[in-house]
Amino acid sequence: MYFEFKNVSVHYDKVQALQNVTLNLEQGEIVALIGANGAGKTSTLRAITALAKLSSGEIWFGGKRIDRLEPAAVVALGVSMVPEGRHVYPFMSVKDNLLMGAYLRRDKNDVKRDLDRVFMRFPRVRERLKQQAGSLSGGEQQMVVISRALMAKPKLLLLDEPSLGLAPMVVRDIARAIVEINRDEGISIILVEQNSRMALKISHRGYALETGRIALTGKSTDLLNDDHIRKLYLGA
Amino acid sequence: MTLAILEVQGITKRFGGLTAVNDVSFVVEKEAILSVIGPNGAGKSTLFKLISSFLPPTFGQVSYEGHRITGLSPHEVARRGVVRTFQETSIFKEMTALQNVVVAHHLRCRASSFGLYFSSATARADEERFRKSATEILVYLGLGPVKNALARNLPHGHLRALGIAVAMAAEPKVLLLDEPFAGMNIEETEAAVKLVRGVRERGVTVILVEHDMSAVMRISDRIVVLNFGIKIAEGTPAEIQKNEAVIEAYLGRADDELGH
Amino acid sequence: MGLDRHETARHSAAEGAVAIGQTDQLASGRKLRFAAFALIMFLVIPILLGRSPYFITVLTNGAVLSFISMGVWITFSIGRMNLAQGAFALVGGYAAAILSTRYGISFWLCLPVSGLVSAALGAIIGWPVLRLKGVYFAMTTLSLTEAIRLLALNGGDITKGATGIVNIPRPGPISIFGITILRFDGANPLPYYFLACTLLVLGILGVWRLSASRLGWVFRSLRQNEDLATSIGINVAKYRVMAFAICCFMGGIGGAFFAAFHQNIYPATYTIADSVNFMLYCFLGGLAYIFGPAVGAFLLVISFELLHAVQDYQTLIYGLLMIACMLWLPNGILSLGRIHFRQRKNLVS
Amino acid sequence: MLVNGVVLAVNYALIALGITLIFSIMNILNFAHGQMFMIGGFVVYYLYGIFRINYFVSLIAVVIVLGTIGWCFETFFFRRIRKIATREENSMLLAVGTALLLENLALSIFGEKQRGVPPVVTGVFRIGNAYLPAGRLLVMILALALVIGLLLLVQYTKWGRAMRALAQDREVTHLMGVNVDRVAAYGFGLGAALAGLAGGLLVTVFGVNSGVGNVYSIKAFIMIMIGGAGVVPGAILGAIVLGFVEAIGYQLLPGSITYLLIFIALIVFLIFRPQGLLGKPWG
Repeated sequence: MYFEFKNVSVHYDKVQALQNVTLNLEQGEIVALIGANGAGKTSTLRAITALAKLSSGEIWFGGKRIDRLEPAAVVALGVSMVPEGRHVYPFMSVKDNLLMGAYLRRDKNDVKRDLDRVFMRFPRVRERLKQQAGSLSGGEQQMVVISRALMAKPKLLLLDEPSLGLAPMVVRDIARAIVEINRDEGISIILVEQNSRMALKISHRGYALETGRIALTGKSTDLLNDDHIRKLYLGA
Repeated sequence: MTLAILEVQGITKRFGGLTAVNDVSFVVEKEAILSVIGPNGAGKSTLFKLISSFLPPTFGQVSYEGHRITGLSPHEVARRGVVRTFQETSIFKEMTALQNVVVAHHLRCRASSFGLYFSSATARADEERFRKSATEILVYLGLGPVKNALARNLPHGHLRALGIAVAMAAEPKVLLLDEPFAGMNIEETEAAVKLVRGVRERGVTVILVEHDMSAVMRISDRIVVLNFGIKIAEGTPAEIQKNEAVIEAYLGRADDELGH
Repeated sequence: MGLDRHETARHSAAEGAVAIGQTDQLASGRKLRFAAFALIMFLVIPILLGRSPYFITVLTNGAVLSFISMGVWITFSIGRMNLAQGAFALVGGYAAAILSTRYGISFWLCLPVSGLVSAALGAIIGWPVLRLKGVYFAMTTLSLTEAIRLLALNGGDITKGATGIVNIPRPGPISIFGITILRFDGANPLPYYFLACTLLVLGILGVWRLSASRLGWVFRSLRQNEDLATSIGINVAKYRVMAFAICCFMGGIGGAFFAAFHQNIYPATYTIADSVNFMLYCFLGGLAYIFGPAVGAFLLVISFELLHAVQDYQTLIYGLLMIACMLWLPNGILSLGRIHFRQRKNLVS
Repeated sequence: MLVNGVVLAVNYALIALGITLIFSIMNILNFAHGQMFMIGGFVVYYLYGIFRINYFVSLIAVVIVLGTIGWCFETFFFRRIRKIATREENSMLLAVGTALLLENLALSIFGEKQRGVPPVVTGVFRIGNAYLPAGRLLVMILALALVIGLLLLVQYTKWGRAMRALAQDREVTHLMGVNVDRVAAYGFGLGAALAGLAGGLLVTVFGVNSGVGNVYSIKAFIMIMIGGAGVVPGAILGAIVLGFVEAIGYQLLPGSITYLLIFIALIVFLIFRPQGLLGKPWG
């Protein structure tokens, strides 16, 4: 298994955020995590990037156990996370933002090549290169944040609510970009979304989390037709 | 129009070179539910701050029951009956749910500061009343069982409701709700929608900012759409869904092809 | 730490039940404890130590420093770290000194007037300055301590510059039905001690009352979320100025007491170090407890008197203590006795 | 007078940049900044003034000594507080504690006497009607070079970028693979070294004694309040304003009155502009 969560539990203070969560991902897959706020989606991502400590369980990535590493070491292994809420560095230029994404990389020419690739994917980012990132619109910021994560040359990309607070039409642009990144560059993606319909449409498999546990899992196409899911998350 | 309770007239807010809200006007009718929608950064939150006087506008004004409230200090605006809630969960974290709501009855205090300090008969009677009324509000919003729990330990859904309870304690005539349904699944949203309708049943006019389109379409009497600080449309949910400008700028065309 | 915070939280919930005025079982426990404290201060200590002017003086210092620190504690309750209390003690001290030396006004009138002068000045300065929060407020108040010192230094004939005001008259005797009960002369510090204890006891009672009343809850609400407080119609500016003025009042009274006690006052009587110390007492005792400032002040004042050898290194030890306190006991000494003192808890971070 | 203003302004800029660096990266107000300045002065006094070691070597020693102190403070004290603290005041009080600690250590080790050092260079330049001693010119040039060097470092190096990133968003910076603890410790060390360097430069002009710590801390606070806390251009602007006001004030009035007026002006200023000249509104 390329990436695996084995019986992971996470506590903040005394509150249990994750309870014996087991999930996995094959190389090249997009896996969606859906569920209400507080269900443990973000905690799952934070556990992967070592921003949250596990109280029990193991996390494996590419044949290595990563749950005891420092955040920087996890990033170095090729895990890149786009946190919720478009955290650009608001007072830095877009270019500096992108270069921060490549912080751990030494080969300058390689970084330059990747910059060009990012510009091909998001021409808008190139247009805004010299601007302070904080002055960009919501959709543009989301593109910058995803580009910044790509600059780290990740093998596994974690996206936390990329559609949050974006106009529905921008959401579609972002969704398309996610599909393309996965298809063109072969990057595996874990996608956390409130917008369950969009998430299940673009992912291969999905997990529904409820109060820190996995409530349901399966192929996304199946989940889209599941009665429970429809009632709880799709409102059909 | 005779029933207008709140009127926003040509309000504009500039931060340095950036115009966050640009010449926005609309009227809110008494006991209506009006939603403000638009992408993040479209100026919705700024508009809320302008209405509740947390920010002074660059131009324009807000009238409430025919009187200008722009320029008053925010607590004064609350005193008149225009009360806002905050995005996320803004409550007094280190107090119990009950204490939160009791404190929020402040506007109804009849005792002076000295009376409060020396616990005069008026002050004691006030507190007695507040505790009753707070309990009633909490029960109404379904928080009865957790009223003695410390706010910081409450789960997310309860915090949202508590935020509304705190605002309700201030006896608003106009309640401004900032993203009341964010982070809820369909089921929870349904409950919250009922709750907001219940608030309106009590004679409160509700203005809300929200991203959840389906909830907005269900709950609103009218919708105002902002984009880059400009009002691009206003109307009933049915009108908004058909409005070309809104589709162009915000909703987008019907489902494009997505997925694999 | 997580565990610790939850504990604190639960107790504050219990506290709330008392404060909003219910069954007074807990409150009566506190009253008993408080009565015991007053009894010790007024009877047991004078009987045991009454013959040692030295110890009595030390305790007098401790009591009044506690009183002054309680003001700082109140500003903490609205969420501001106040580093200006030294300044207001200085203002109170000078007010008392000037009124009594120039105009011959009795100490007994000077004492409350000095408090009011400080409070008035505090309200005027506090109005703009209290808009600042966190480190900004701390920076500004620290500068204020220095500014008031400079003001005293440059006050010309009014403050007498660096030479300060000396020969401040002692308080007049207190008599009831013509019988003199307390005579404030140089020989015996005991009358001063009684006065200091009275201040302290009144101070604790006053702060206690405040803390339990709606005002206390309003202050707490400011600390936790000023915007929310505004949105429910609380006049935030008014209440934070009120809290600050009460704090300055206590500083002024304390300053006036020391001016009469030492019979002198100089610009350097209260410096930044004193402002910092007042705050340290609060932290050391514990910000969540009304008794916190008193416990912190007495503990440090007494232990330094007992440890003559290290007195030269007082600030060094204070510095180390402050660091240690923050690193290992961030909720203060009283948090150690959480179970026993739980009822005293009134404010939680 | 104006020349003095310039000399003061550039040195103050070093102080203000140091405290701003620490403040923006770690959100800690370094109350011990003035004490670090003072220690910088004493290091130069002993190495250059007493042991006759080359002035520039002494300045390098200042960087090492203060950098180590700053690094230790962050590594042993503030890092732990950030993890356990429940309220903002904890780190503030800790910072005050470090100030007391340094102040008293200095008092015990160096004594209370005012110390001066022999001039590094002699001679006087004449600019129009003003005379500029070469010593002051040297201090000015060095300080200016350091300020420019620092700005370049922060703006254009990878490490500087990481520091700016850390100042804006700690958690995301973790996710970029930055060893945040290490960058923070170096940042604190750098900020401390800047304070020390300013001390090491100004000791040649004003001398040093162990009581100047709080004075310079307060000066640093005034500067960042004028300019707007946590903003680099604000720090520089604050330094320029304070440097010139001080130089002009000292010429016309006794020192303590100058400062009294500065304080009064500051409070009045804060009524109208609580966020400083270039700062963002303080939340």
